[in-house]
Amino acid sequence: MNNTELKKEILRISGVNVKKCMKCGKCSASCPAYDEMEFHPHQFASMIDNGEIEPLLRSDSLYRCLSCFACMERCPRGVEPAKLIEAVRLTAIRKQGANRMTADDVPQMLDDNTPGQLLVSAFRKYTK
Amino acid sequence: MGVIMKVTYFPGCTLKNKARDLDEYGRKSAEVLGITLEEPKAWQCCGGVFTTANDEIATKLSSVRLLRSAKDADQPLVTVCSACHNVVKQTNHAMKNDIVFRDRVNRYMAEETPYNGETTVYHYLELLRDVVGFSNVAMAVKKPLAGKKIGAYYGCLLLRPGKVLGMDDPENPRIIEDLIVALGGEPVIYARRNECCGGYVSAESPALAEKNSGKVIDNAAAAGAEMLVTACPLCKYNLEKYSSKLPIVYFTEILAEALGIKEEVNE
Amino acid sequence: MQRIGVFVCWCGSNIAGTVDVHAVAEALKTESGVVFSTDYQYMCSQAGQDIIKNAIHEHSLTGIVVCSCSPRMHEATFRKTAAAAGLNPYMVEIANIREQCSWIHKDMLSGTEKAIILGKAAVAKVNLNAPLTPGQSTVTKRALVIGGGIAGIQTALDIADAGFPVDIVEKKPTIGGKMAQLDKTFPTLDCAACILTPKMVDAAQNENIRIYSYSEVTEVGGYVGNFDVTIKRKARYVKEDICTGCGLCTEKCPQKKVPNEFNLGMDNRRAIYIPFAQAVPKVATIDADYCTMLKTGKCGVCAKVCTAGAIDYNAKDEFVKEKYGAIVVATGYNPISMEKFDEFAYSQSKDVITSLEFERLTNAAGPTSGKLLRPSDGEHPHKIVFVQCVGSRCENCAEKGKEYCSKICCMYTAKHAMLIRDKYPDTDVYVFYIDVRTPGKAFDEFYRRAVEEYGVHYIKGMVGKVVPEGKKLLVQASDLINGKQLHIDADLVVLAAAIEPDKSARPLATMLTASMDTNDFFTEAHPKLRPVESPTAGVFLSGCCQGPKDIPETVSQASAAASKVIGLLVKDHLTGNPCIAQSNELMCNGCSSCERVCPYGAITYEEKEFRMPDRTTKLRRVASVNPAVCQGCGACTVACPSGAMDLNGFKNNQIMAEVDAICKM
Amino acid sequence: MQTVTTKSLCERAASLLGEGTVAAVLGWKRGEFDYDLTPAVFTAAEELTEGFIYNDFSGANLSKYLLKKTREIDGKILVFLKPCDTYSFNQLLSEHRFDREKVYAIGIPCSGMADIQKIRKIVGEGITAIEACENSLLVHTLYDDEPISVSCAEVLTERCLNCKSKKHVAYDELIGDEGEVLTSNRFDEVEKIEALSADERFAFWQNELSRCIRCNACRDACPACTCEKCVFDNPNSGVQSKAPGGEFEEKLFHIIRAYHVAGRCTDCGECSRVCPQNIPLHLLNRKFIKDMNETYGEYQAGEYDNQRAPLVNFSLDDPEPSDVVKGGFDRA
Amino acid sequence: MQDVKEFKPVIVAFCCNWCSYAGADLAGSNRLAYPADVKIIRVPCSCRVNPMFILRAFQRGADGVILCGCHPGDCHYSTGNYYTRRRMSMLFSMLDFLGIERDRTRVEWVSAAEGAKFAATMNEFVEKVTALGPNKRLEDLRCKQ
Repeated sequence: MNNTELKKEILRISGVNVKKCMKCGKCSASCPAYDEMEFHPHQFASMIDNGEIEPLLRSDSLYRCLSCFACMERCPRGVEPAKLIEAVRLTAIRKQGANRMTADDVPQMLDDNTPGQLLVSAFRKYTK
Repeated sequence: MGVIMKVTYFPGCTLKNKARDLDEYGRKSAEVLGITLEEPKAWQCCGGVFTTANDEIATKLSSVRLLRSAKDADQPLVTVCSACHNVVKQTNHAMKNDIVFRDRVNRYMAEETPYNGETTVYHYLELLRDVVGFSNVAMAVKKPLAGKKIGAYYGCLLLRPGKVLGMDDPENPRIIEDLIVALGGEPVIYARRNECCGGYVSAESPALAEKNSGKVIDNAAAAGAEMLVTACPLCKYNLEKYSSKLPIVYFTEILAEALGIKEEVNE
Repeated sequence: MQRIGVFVCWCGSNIAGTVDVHAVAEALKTESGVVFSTDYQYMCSQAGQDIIKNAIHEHSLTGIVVCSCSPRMHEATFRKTAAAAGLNPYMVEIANIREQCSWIHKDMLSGTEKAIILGKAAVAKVNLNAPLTPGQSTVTKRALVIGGGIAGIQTALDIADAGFPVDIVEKKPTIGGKMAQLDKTFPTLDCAACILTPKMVDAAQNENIRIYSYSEVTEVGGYVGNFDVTIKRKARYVKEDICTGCGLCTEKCPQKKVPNEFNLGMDNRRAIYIPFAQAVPKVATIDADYCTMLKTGKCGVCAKVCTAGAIDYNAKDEFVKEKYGAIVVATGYNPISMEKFDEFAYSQSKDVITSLEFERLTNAAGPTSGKLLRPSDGEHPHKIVFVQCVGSRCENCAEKGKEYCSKICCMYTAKHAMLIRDKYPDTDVYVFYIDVRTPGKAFDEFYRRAVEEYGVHYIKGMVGKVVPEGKKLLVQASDLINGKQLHIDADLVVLAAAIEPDKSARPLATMLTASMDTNDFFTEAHPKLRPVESPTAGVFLSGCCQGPKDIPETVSQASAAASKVIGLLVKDHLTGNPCIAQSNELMCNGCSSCERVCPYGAITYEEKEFRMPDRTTKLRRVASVNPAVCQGCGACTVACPSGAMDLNGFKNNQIMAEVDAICKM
Repeated sequence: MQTVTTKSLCERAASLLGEGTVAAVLGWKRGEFDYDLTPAVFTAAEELTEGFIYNDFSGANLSKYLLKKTREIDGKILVFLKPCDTYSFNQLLSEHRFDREKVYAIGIPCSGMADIQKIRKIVGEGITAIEACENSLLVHTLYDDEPISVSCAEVLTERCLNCKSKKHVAYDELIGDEGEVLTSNRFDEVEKIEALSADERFAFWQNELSRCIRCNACRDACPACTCEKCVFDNPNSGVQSKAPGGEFEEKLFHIIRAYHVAGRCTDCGECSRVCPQNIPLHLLNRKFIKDMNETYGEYQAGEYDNQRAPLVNFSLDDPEPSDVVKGGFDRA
Repeated sequence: MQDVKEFKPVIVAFCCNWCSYAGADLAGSNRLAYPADVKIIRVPCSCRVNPMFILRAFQRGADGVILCGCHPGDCHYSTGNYYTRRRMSMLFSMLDFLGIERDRTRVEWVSAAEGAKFAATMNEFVEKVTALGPNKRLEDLRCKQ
């Protein structure tokens, strides 16, 4: 896929209209994972709009987003950056062999109290 | 209190093992409050997180099946785990409002009648507030949590996206605080009560979870909380793992305690 | 039979570019009644109008069709032209072949074809036109201004200055409005009170101005030049004409715990109070919600201490009925509630305040006597964060914020920041902004001074979360220029809350039948050309009720509204719109259907004598239309089954003639 | 048969005439046959005994005649009103169409009117006389020696089968017992047509309306059609027409007529009763009534004096036309 | 002979003076094209439109009739369009009852600011009417040339 098609695909599956963004940065101001991320929520909106998607696809930022929806909730323009990040992440892990996490990774994550919820959620986010 | 409502109750996977407390205290309390929880015969894990991509069908089917079983039983669906609540309610919202998604799911499932989001989904807290009523909960209290300073920890999944979940004001929620008041406790408001603990990312980046959870607990402690209550097993796990400053319990536990049935459950 | 002249305008190439104007003129020549047809480059020009005038004389025309731009543009022009040539102006019809033809169609063929049909329809209508004479109504030479803020005061002063009596109705106990609460004003930093209070005194002393304070408009009837208004004078339990404003009662009143709305609840007042020292009228008011005497019948301290004997616990609301020729709406604005924006912790910390609260905190007459102190602990803040656009420019959250820019926040925040840095150089000031909007005379220079001379930290980005922790407010925000998430431990956070029209505006608009936009701002008759008039004749707009504006703009608009009112009140008579309903008494059944749908109450019934076929006379009930009240909507004409009710200028047979002309291919 | 007799009504009318309470009586009299009764004015007791009849053929709604007669006759007029006629009476009153002071209204019970077409279908042609018995009619014909008995229920008119009310909503005096408002299935026929496809509906009405001969009987009998000058008679209205003028003309006439009486029509059924071509015109009126009931709430014209009819009323949250036509009655 | 190849419908649009006519003007000022088949008749308010006018248009050969007025709540005469809404709901439902195609009639609220909506509405309406073909069910053969 070239950039235009990739952009179209991401906008389609996210259902987001990035043109509504007024570049206020409130999403990134709200983001609890900001420091862990190379690209921040507002950059997802603007880079996708610009068609710069490859750097996003390669970035670990995709796996640091907590899906806590704070950016969505506080965006004054209804842009929903979390949906954009999800769409890019899926575009990345839907590729053959691109799973972020495998069953082999599980044992080291476990301790006595690890809830099943953690594993299930992580698999949903990191694996296709 | 007589039976006021029968509901379909979805415990979810974690409540069957690590979060047994959340489930058992919830069940017993419901009984006391006149709510009959009926667990569907067969249910699957909700998936833990809702995938917002609107072309994702498979990951949402288990929730749709669950919603359908509640519809067939003509009962509202009640969840108690924040994550299940989030996934099931968002899925129901999509089934109700996203026509393309709904049609694809219905075609895929090929059931006799389509499911169009008819089921009402309640979080257990909403059930207490909107069906039982906090004033009735207060009347059923046997052992008030007198003077206990309790911080409600909502996290992210219980409230957001606010428009879809429609549970409470996502920036200034009151529902757990109101419950604490009903149970005779003293709620402690602190700003980070709706900030994420680190969620599933703790699988990959414990540092992030540690930082976030720490901030939440510090903020609550600074505001004078003596304990935190939550509705989410993952929140409880993260908060407990990264700080021992405050005890973390499920809201159903303080409910059971105030209703005077905590010991009964533990017997 | 009419003698109709057709005049096809080229509008330069605007029409002639896609419509063959000669062909149109030619085609219309053969229409019934047409005796003259021509085309010209600019019909609206003097030369074009002369062509029409000459043709009226030369061909003894009885009707005119101008094929040109929209009638909304030049119908009035051509009616005047016709009148100048001795023809009744209502014998003119316009075929809109520009906006509704040449501008939207690309090829000459279809454009010309359509223009001809539109011309034919106009000709068909004119064939059935009849000369109309507008009715006249008198003008009550008194104006009503609703709202006593700076907008209302300025409007009233200007109207009074022209010699017309004017009443101000203000719902609060004093006039002055929001401006009375402000400390300094941008961009000159004059003290608000210093420039406002003299105007308030002027208004009080002007013999042409009557101030109904603590009053509300409850009913509006009538029409331009002749409004009937009912004003409710709320019981203030103090006789206005007797109270001297000495203030003794407000010192002695034992009920001390009433939140002081003038200071936005940041301190308390008594149950009997005078809002502020310069209040006009300077008269005490008893707050019935808190007064122990009114609630329990036990107390009466204020009556005991009042030497003038002004206290009247038995006062009741009074209703005053008054006639006005014009009404000016100046209901102003309020900051929106911050309740739904608790990511900024407004409800959680006293040290998160709105900008209007900040004005009170820095005002010498405010709760801290002008010392900048934190509301929570009275300590001097050393780090202050300003957040712009809170609730403004919100797209998805209609129930939460507003879609529009509130316009004044950028400037007042620059003012606040500058004042802090001037008075307290040890205090750090951060302003988080999305854009800094400073269009206005000396506005951008003002903002730049805040940055360059006063060292205010302007940071592009929004605040995402404010966490009160200990004595600090942890502000988490974006710094978009540096690509960082900032964490500032502030002592005070000031929110630039969006502004919205006062809640009283919506019911008032209904009473006035004045239209509003979706945000409850009053709509102007034309956004550019008639910005201070409402589409409802005789209703004018002043200040923020029409849209967010700052003080200079408000005062300009207030004076503009006043000049429009004066222009109306100097007239002895108003010429009405002759295109109004008329009932044919011979056909009228007297069934009341028309009366039921008339929004103006313009239709009444009378018993009239009619000759029966057998030469006897019988009384019959028939409708009659008050021409001064009817606005010509035509609702009655359709409610009438017999067709007895018809609308002049848009008669049944005229509209059907147009239909026929359009449909006959 | 009717529960009150011609004789008892005659007597009451005669006494009111005699004591001078009323100057004239509006009732029914025999036409050429027993079954073609027509409205008539009686001014003396002898005229009453001679001509006045109230039987199963007194279908004509007399309320409309009050318009003209109250203007023509000085003094009060006695009018006999069946339950359904009283609704028209009220409706006309709320439209100020006659002076209530000039009318003395007597409500009389009605057990339903007989349809001569239905009788003809049973007994054939050549009817000479009809006698009323308890629950049946004895029909004499030219061809039969013995009268043929038909049951009243069997030959009830269409409108009486769906009688909406046996209750009088206005009167000065009541003879006989008061009845009740009934629940009827009067919209069933409308629903049947609604259930057809657009093509079938068009074909149905094309067939019905093309029989119209523009005799104006429907309009002239209709108690809601009381205009001083009907638009169809008015040369200035642009729609004047007095003769059948093709398919469109009939549709225009009947749509406009139904529209003009919408909200004012009490569903008395006179239009269909008097139509010589047996066009079910009442269905057009009932369609409007049904739509208005479903969209704007139940409304019965004439039920009370001075009601505000749906089409001269509104509410802020009325549905849009697209929703009314698409949503409410979608059959696609 | 009817041109079978290209059917150009006749569309009558009644526009209220205050909102929709101004909206149509705005569409013109912004050069937003819609088919020339649409011919506008200016009325003071949508409530001036008598059902008779609509039937008349069909009689004389119109293929579609559209009524445009101010949005409910914004009527210049405050209540006119509320009556329009009821009247046209009832009339259109009756036409539907008689088997007349639903898409030949329409009511749309267009404000003075909605030039784009006006053009879009007209384009859509013309498209629908064109798809229906010539009006046969409400035509008056005597009015055909």
